[in-house]
Order: sequence, then structure tokens, then C-alpha cells
Amino acid sequence: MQRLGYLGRRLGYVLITLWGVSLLLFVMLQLLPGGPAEAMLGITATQQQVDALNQELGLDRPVVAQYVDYMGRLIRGDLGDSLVFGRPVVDVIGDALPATLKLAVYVVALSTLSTVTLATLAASFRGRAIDHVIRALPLIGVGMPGFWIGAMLLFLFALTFPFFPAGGIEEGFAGALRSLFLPALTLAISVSAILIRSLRRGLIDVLESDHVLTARAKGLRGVRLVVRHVLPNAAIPTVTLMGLVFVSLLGGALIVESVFAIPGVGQLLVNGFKRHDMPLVMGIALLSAAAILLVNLLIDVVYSLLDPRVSLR
Amino acid sequence: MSTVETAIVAEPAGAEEPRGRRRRSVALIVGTSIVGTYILAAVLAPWLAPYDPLAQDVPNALAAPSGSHPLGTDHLGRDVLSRLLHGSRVDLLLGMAAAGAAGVLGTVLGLVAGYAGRSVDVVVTRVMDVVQALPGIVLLLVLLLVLGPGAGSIIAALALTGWVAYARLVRASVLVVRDQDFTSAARLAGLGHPRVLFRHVLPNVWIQGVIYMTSDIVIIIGAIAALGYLGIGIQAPTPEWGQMIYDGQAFLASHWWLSAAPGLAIVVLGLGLALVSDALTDRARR
Amino acid sequence: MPRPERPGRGLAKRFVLLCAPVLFMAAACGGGSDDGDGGRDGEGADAGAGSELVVARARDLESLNADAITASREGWETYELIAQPLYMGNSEGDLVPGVASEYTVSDDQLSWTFTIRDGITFSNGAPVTSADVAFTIENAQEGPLQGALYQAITSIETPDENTIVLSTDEPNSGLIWDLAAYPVAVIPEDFAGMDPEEFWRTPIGTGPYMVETWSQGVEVVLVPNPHYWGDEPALDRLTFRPVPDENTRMLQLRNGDVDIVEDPAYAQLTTIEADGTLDVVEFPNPTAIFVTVDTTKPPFDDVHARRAVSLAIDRDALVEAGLRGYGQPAGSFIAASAMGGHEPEFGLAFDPAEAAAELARSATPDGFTFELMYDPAVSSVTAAVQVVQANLADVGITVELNGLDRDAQQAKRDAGDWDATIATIISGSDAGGIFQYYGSTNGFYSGSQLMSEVESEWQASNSDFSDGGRLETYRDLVTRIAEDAPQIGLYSPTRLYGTGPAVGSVAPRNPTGAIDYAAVVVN
Amino acid sequence: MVSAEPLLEVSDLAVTLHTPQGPLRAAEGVSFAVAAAEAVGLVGESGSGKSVAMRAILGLLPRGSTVSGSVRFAGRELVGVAERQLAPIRGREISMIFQDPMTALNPIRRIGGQIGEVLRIQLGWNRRRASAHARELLARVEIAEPDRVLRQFPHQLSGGMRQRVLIAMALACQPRLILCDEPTTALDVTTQDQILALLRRASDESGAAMIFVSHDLAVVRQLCSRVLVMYAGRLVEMGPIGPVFADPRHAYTAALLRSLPAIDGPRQPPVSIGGELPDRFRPPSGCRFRTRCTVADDSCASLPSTLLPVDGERGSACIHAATGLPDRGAESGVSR
Repeated sequence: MQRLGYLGRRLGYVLITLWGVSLLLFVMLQLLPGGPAEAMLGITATQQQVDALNQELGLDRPVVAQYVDYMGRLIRGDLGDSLVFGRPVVDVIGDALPATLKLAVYVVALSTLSTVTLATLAASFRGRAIDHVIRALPLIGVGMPGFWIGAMLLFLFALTFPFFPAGGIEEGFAGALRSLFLPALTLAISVSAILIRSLRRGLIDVLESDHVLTARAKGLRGVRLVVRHVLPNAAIPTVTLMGLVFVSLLGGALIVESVFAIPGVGQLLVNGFKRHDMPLVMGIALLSAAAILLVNLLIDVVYSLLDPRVSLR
Repeated sequence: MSTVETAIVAEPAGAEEPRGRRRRSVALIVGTSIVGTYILAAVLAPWLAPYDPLAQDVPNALAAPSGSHPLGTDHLGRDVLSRLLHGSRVDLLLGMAAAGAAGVLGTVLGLVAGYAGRSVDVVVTRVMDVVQALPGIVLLLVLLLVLGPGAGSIIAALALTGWVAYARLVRASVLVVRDQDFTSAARLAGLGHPRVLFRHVLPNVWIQGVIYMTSDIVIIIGAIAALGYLGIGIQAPTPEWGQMIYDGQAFLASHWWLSAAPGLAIVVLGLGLALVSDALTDRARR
Repeated sequence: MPRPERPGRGLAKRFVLLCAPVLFMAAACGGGSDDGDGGRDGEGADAGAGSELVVARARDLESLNADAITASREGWETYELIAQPLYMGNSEGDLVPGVASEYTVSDDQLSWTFTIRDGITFSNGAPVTSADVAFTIENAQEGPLQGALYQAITSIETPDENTIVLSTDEPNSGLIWDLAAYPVAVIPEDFAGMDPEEFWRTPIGTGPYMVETWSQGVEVVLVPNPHYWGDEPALDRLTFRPVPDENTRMLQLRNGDVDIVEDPAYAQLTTIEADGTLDVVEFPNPTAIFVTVDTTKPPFDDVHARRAVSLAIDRDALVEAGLRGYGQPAGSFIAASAMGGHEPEFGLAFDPAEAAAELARSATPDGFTFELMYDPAVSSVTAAVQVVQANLADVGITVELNGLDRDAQQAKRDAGDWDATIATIISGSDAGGIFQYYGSTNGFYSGSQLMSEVESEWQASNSDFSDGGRLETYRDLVTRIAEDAPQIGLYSPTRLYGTGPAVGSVAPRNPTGAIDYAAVVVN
Repeated sequence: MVSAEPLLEVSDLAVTLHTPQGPLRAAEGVSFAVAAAEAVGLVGESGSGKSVAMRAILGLLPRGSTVSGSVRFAGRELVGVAERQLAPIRGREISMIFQDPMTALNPIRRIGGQIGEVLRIQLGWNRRRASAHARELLARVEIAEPDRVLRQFPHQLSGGMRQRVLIAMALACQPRLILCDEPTTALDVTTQDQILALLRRASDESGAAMIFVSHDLAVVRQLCSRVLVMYAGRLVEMGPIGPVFADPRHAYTAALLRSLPAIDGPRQPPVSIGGELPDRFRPPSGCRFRTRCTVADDSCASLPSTLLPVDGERGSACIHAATGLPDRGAESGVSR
């Protein structure tokens, strides 16, 4: 019905944007000084050797031909082979994806939990001391670089008080929970800074609204009042922020994966850049772009589900 | 229509703390004074700093805080306090420049997209989607490798990735303001599109941009520090808080203040900017 | 595979303009050391029961393909524990028998005959035959990256199962060194019937260990080769883990998650020494970090300007600031410990007054400015260049530091838009190969007039099979280059490890300071 | 016609609100009673504290407010009682209808759910029974297609329809007292009359007592049997509708009536009351209307705040009340 039409149109936009992303990336990666061949052979290789390798990798053809070829394969889901790992990009990313996904889910859980509790606390005691503390707390998160928060957490909770392993991922669900807690907390700190401020504002506006007064006049109070009437209304503006937060998550994950030695996609990206592994970098960038666009689409749909006043047009 | 009585009952609109108006102005004063001191420190750094931030004294490296070196010396024997002051020159001014550039670029494109309507709007929104679809860090990495290192290219890279947030904000506000009576009135009075845009639409819209910019600056300083960690940040030996934090991190156990001092500098600046942003948000909400 | 435009020994050595993590190895690096030397004393041998070690490394192991690993030290140092070449270099830099038990060179120095060690088998139990060696060399020749090294071998014959004869068109005294390298570590013919990609996931060789499991980015686990021809490897399980952040590596060492840490942060060495349970292990490492300058245009077309820079640098301060004392000053790009290397007097001199005098004699007596390129990813180099900047400022030479990654520097070099850059070279045990390099890279891109003399004298040394003569030539070249200063030595870092309580004693396996994990003693 | 046992007995109620300018005594010394099934009007200008007083009954005051005095409902004290005890009464024994229907309903939940909610929470009904009754309630408040409206969201309904939903919600548990806070002020005149008729019929049918807060005397006259007049936080007059409207015994009540366009009787221009509201933080001593009262004299300044009895069941806070307003009040055009 009407919503499917909207979804269809939005998915169309996603594809167009993805094509735009691939074009932008392809052009920019051509501008990078040097190339994969030099990177693989090292500076000392004779020019003739470099040409041979370029020819083998098909990099000596005109850029347009390379782009057409790349898009042709992309449509069939073939992201080409990674130069460094010598394996299809899809496999290389596939190996690293679980780690990043586990981390991402953990961060979303931690930040949602902390955001809801802290924002509700701040809103219900607005104006008092606890409200100011809670509002100042995340500021520390926003300002501090991720690698420093990570290093501090590791220093405190992996060495001084060895509750957690110092990086890496342990097997099994419990192992992952334990070993990914510090990295997830590092990211959650900076991510929830924005969310707490937004949800707190939303909560205060709703707590002062007339319809909450009506609800109280109907005998609702305490948790039941908050859950049925306050939170759903207050959360709406914060949900839209989740999209923005998800994007910053990917950037942050890159740093956190390096600090906590997590074999995730972020690591692949950094090494891909250093080693000029263009197919790998393109693959990761395209997949993360697709993920971001789909998450934004999901959020718009959730937004319209949450708030009937918003129609999907 | 709300009578005075309802106003009392529903708590004065806009102010969420009981002490409302007085409370908000305190936040603004504290916020602007913090940011002001940072700007002063950045401008007066050469005169305030007790030593040349680049002067090395290797035998005296990693000295503990003392009378001569209030914050001790770093791993090359340079005075940490002097580097902190000069660091503000890099981080704050760079942060403002990048946020400013992104703001201007974003506002212009936002205005054009919001006001010009249909075809232009579709193109600009698609470009916005493309830029925002890419994880910021990827675009930054590529831009910095293409533009080469150095403050100039970092500002350009941050601006080229940061403008979208401003554009979206301004465009949304313009869409709201565009159809309101006073804009059509101005059009009726024969004002050309640009004059309407800048004389009428912009004044109502720029406050959103400023509010976002205050938090954007802190995020940018965080990004500069992250770039330093990845090895493509500000060139050594220029003092920069993020790099100072990273250099000091190796000495966490024995010399925790090497990282803590620049860290605190960023946090307090963040606090100042947030207070300003809060105060402006309240003012804009009324 | 198209032949390189300059036949002959090919590019036996690698040389990297950046002290990036990608360091290449001169010839003599080989597999496990044989019985004779090394730290393996009696009681360590049987301590293997149930012993495991976990090693944290700075970079991930990306591939074990013998050709592709040229780009990662982790790659070849892991592969060398799995597969061994015909001959191998031990920690003193001498060549010792590996898969081959002996070799002879024909009178015309054109053909080399190797006898395969009798009874030696691969880790899958199959015996090693000359056909396997032939396949290994042919496969290496087709390698896109390292193939050029082995084009000199024009024919491979296998008269019987245990003998293999390799011949070249011209006399090539260094061939034995090329054959003692990982690209030609012996692997079974046709990859023992496996698909090449699958083979390189779990390579089969004659080394002390073999791959049990390898999950990309997480860890690679090695277990003893049941059919190993040498003494039983010391460990039951050896795990390598990539931990990119140096502080995190240190934390894992201090809380016992790992037993050995490669490349510990210099800044944290004092912390390790303070901690009673941890040790710093320092192996000699014939690596030199040096500056190479563009002598084809001002300011460095003037020898006095170059000499002034060389004299103004306080190399002891460099070692102190950059390496926190773990290393030695270097007077040349040839490490003093390499064969043919020594400590040139001018190259190590620190004499600001004399530097000022040289400057006075130069075309720009009141000083000059130049741009120094370096790789900001390596913290010790970043610290060192800032000391160089300060040293030169004292004599009126202004240095503009420019941290660029390897390819950005290559682009500037191609455009001729560069003055000086920091470079690194590992000179294995034989300095000869590096001089050959010097010629092929236009004097490390410096365009120095000395280059033609170096080229001709090195060519002459090629046919001189007596050690004395060759080394004398190399030492003389080192001195002359130091005094003309197109390359200015800075320092030689030692190879460092942080070890935990579980590690008894460790010894180097090869000249570049890789640990001999087959002979490590576990507490 | 006060019955033997009053349903609601408010004595000396006082409310202090927390405002940015400091604490504000919004209502003071308010005492009155409401009998079962009786409809009482509570009138006054904006800021007179009428709405605050009413919300104080159910304890629905904004954060930081303080209440003193006593409110006894069917023998049980409500002031100072914990929210846990008050909640069962709200919506079940005493329900409330608010002023602005546009914002009084939860924008993101369906109408059926919001009505059914009070039934499920207060009476413990299951979902099916609650929604069936909700449908019935919508019919009772004359909403055309109850089944469709049940599934709709507030933004899909007109102001009038939303007010009907609020009334249905208030009637759901057959409360014994309905508090109406200017329910028709936000509506246009025609809808206003329909809603008033609906409220009268609803209270008659259910036998619920009602307190109707309004600044519109005409509306109060239509609906209530007794009226309380408040000015600047204080009760100034109380009594049956007829006598008070005919013979107001407080200058403010008289002035209010004069400002009312006479619907029946000769058309006279409405006369606005001179002067402005007193400063709420520093109200004048004694009778608070004296600064604007045309008949005020020195003795008004020291007047006690309580109501003086006026012939039987009426009361007025004006010392001239007993003797009727002096002639000087005549030229202010009071229609007797």
C-alpha cells in the first residue's frame, strides 16, 4: 500500500546514492599519489616491474574502462580481490564483519541503556544537582579522543584492576561480552553524550505536556506513566539522532578496534589505506555506505511507525 | 490563548529549571567566559608561554612538574605548559576555522537548496546523501592523502565532510520560514531573491547553525586528535592537544599528567562550548 | 614473466626509503638454525612438554604466500618457521646447511650442485626430492614480486632424487645468499596436490613448526612439525596475535595475556625494567636509519653543505631521545655489524664548530633551509627527526619537517621536488648486495657522482670469490660515501622484545634478530 | 439545598507555586463544600487561582508546589496523601476534563486505547471489555462513527470531537465528582453549546457532582446551581446562582456581572472593570479588590479573609455585603 510505494522510492534513492558514492570514491582513489603496484613491490622495484604488475592488475587501462569494469562486477556482487590478502574482498570483509557487528550491537545496547536511565534521572530531577552532573558527564566523552578513553579504561580495568582482558575477542557469548565491554564502553561514552542531551530535552518537554497531565488524572503514575506515555513521545526526536550516531560509530570503531586489537572492518580499512589495497578500501567504503543509508531508511520508517502524525510521503 | 494562570500552572514556557531566566544567563556567562579565555590564550600564546614550545632539552626529558616547568617536560624535554598554550592556537583556531568553513559552505548550500526549490533542491540533497553516506573517516583519510598533510588540508577536509550537517539544518529551517507570511510579503515588496534570502530568511535561520557549530568545534578537535593517532594529523613538532595526549599515553603509568593536561584542556573547552550552545538553544526555543 | 631490463644478480636486496614497518631483508635469512650454535643449551631441549607461548605483534599476518610476504616482516618471519631454503643464515650471519646438506660450485662458477639432506621429509611425511626443489625455484621465478631475484638461474637439472644442479649465465658469487631466502624455501611439488590458495593457508615445509589454525586478524597458531629433521621444537603451541596499539601490547604483557611482545614502545621500556617479572630482550639488528639527499640541486649539490649537516647531528642524543638508549649511532647506511661494514670516523663525528666551518666554505655560508621527509607512523623516527631539526638549527640550518606516507614521498621524488628523506635499510650479513642496490636506485635517489665508482667497484668484487678482497672494497666504499655524505647515517636501532615470566631464555634465529622459537626455553 | 453529608469538603485550602520570580501564593483560604450530584461553578478572571484550587483537589499541581488546608472527599482526606493513595481515586472517583483538547490527548496513541486505559487500570478490565465499553462511551457523547474513531489518532479529530473523547474518558468509571477546567473555552461558540448540553445531560444521568471552572458567567449560569467567585487567589462570594446573579453582595461579583453582555433584558454596553490585577506577589491587605473597587473605603483594608455569612446560605468577603451595596454602586449600572 502507500508505505510500500514509499519504500520502493527510498530504496531507489539508496541505489542512486550508492552509485554516487562509488563514483566519488573511485575518482578520489585515483588521485592518491602512488598506486597499489608500487605499494606491493616496494620503492625499489624497477619501473618495468611496476608496469608489469599494473598490467597484470589491469590498472594500466584508462580510468573510465576500469570504472565500467568495476561497476560491471559490482552489480554481480563481485567486489574484486584484495591485493594484500590475495582473497576476494567479500571474504576478507566477511571474516572481519562479525567482530565489528558484535561491537556495534554492544555499543547500541550500552548507549541506549545509559541514555534512557541517565536522561530519565536528569529530567525527573531537572534543575537539581544530579541534573547538572548528568549534563556535564557526557561532555567529557565528547571532548576526549577515543584512543585516550580506551587507553585509560585498559589501564584501569585491564591492568590495575584486571577485571577485563586487555583487548582481543574471547570465544563464545560470555567471552565476547567480557572482552568487548571496554571497547563498547569507550564508544558508548562519546555516542551517548549526544543522545542523553537530546532525550533529556525530549523528556522535559513531554513531562510538562498536557497529555501527561491527563494521564495522571486517569490515575497513571510512576514507571507505568513513564513507559506508556512519557518515553514513547520523548524518544521520537532521539530516534532520528540514532542515524547520525551510527555514522559516527563507524569512525570511532576504527580507532577503538586499533586500540583494543579487535579484528574488525575498521582495522581492515586503516591497513587497506596504508597498503593501497584499493579494491578492499572501495569494498569497505561501499558496504558501510550501504549500511548507513539502510539504517537511515530504517530510522525514517521507525519514526513514522512511532509518530502517526508523520506520513511517509 | 493560555491565560496567566495556565502559564503559572504549566511552569513558565521554555525554562526547564525553576530559576529559569536567571539560570540560563549564568550558563551563557560561564560558557562565553571559558571560550573567551581559550581564544585569549590562543592569541596571546607567544607572550604567555614561559618557553619556546619547540625548544628541546633531551637530558631534562620527562621532568616532573616543578617551579620552572609547572607541568613538567615531555619526552623530548620540551615545556608542556608552553606547548599546551600554543596547542590552543592550533586546536581552537583550527577547530573554529574548520567549523566556520563547514558552516558557511553548509549554510549557503542549505539556503540555496531550501529556497530555490525543486530541481536544485533534489541535486543538493542527493550530494548531501552521498557525502553523508560515506563514513566521515573514510572521506577524511582519502582527502588528507590526496591533499597531503598540514593544517590547510585538514581544514579543507573537515569542511568538505562537515558541511552537510549545517546544510541539512539550514535547509530544514528555510523550508519552514520560506512559506511564512513575512517572506512572501518581502517578495511582494519586490525584493530580489538574494536580498530576501539574506535579509529575511537567513536571520531567522543562522541561530541553528551557530548552536550546531558550538558542539561541532569539539567534535572537530576530537577528529584532529584521531587523525594524529592514525599518523595523518598535524605535523610534528607543532604542538597539538591530540598529539600531546597520544605522545603522553606511553608514559601513563609514570607521568600521567602528560596526557591528562591536554585532555583536560579539551574537556573544559567542550564544557564551555556546550554551555554556550545550551544557552543559545534556550534563547532560540522561546 | 618479462625479464627485468638489467640481467645479472637482479635486485637481491630490498631497500625502503621509509622506515615504514615494511623492512626488507638482505640475503642471508634462513630457517631454523641447525644444531651447532644458538642459545639452545642442554636442559632447555626437553622442557617442551605442554609449553605454550603467545606473541603479540604490531602488524597482522596478511599472507603466507612465499612471494607475497615480501611486503610484511610478520609474514616472512612466520613462514621461515614453517619452510626452509637449501641453505640458511644463522644468527652470526654464517651460511649453514638447511634442506641441502652440502653444495659445490663448478670451476667456471656457472653451475651450483646441491645435495639434499638424506632422510629429510615435509611436515606431511612425504620425503623431499630434487623435483620438489626444482618446482620451488620455478614457482619462485614466476612470483610477481620476488620473481626477478631468481631470473639469474637459467637452468635447473635434477640428475637424481637427491641432487639438483642450478646454472647461471654469468658468475654470481652472491647466488648462495639469494638461495638462502624465504621465496625459495622448499615446498612440495605442485603444492602437494592442493589448490595453491588453499596450500598457502596452511603451507607444507620442512621447518620446525606447521600451521594448526589461522583466523585472519585474530591469531595464527603453530604446532610442532611431527616429521622435523632437527631437534624437537621447544614449544607445543606457538601463537602470534596482531595488537596494533603499542600501549595495549604492553598492557597485555604486563597482565599476562601474552608472553612476548614485538616492538615494545620505547617509552615503556623503563616500565618493563622496573617490573621485576618482565625483561627487555635486545638483539643486534643490522638496520641503519639514515638521511639520503638530492645532490642534483641546491642546497645539497654542494659537498660542504652535506658535510656540515653530517657534522652537526648529535647521534648520541638521537639514540637517547628516539630509542631511549636502545641502539647505537650509525655512520653509514651499511650497519657496522654487517660483513664489509664498519664505523666510518667522519660519519659518526659530532662537531658543531667544524660543521659551521664547513658551512662557511659552502655556497651558502650564512645557512640554508631544506625539507626533510619522514614517515610519521613510526614514533622513534618522529622523535629523532625533531632532534635533528634542533641540532641543525644550532648551526643555522633550518629543517622543515614533512611527515608523508611512502607513496606521497615517491610522488614528490618522481617530480624531483624533494631535498632529503629518512630511509631505512636492513643489510643482512653481506654488504655487497646493498652496493649493487645503490647503483640500481641511482645512489638511493641521491644522484651522487660517487655512484659510478661504487657500481664499477662492486661489479669487480662480484667475481672475486675470496672474502678478504671483497670486504676491503666494501669498507673503503663505506668510508668514501660517509665523507662525501650523499647519505648521512643517523642510528641503528636494536631489535627489541618484551618478555614475560613464562619465557626463560631466547636467542636470535637470524642476523636480523628474529627469535629462534624452535629453541626457546620456557619456565 | 446542601444535603446532609457533603461529597466534597474543602476547608482553608492554600496553594503556593514555585515560579522563576520565587514562591507565589496562588490560592488562599478557600473553603467550600459540594454535595452529591450538585453542579458548582467556580468563576473568576485569569490568574484568580480558580484552576489551581481545583487541580489541588486531585493533587495534580506542577512540581515544587505546596498545598495546605484540607480537602475531604466522601470522608477521606486528600491533602498531604502520597501519590500511591491518590492514584486509585483519580479517574475512578474524581475525574477531570481539561481546557485544551488539542494537547490533552497523547498524540501517538489511538483514541480507543486512551479511553480503555482508565478502565483497564482502575477497574482491572481486560482489553476486549474495555474497548467495548469505550465504544459505548463514544456513542453516549454523540460521536457519529464510534468504531472508526476508536482506531483513529487525536490529530485526525476536530477540537470538538476531541473534547467529547475527553468527556467520555472522564465518564468512563462513573466517577462521583467531575472537575471541569474551562472545557469549552478553547472551542467555537456552536461546539461550546453542544458540549455544555452534553455535560449537563451526562452529570444528570450519572448523578455525578461537578465543579465547573470558567471565566464565563453565562456558561456557569447555564450549568450550575451554585457559584463561587474568586479574585486574586481568594473566595470573594458564594451562593445559589439566582440570588447571586440577581443581587451580588460583592463589588467584584457585581462588576463581573456588569461586564457580562446581558443576554436577556435591555441591551446595555458591557462595562469593563477599571484598574489592573494586583501584583500577585504583594497583594493589597484586607479585601484584595479594594484597589479597583468603586465602593471601597478605609475599613476594607483591614477586612478578614473569611467569608461573612449573608442571609442564610450565601457568603461574601465584602463588609458592605450584609447591608447591600450602597447607592454609589448604582451608577455602575448594576441591573437588579
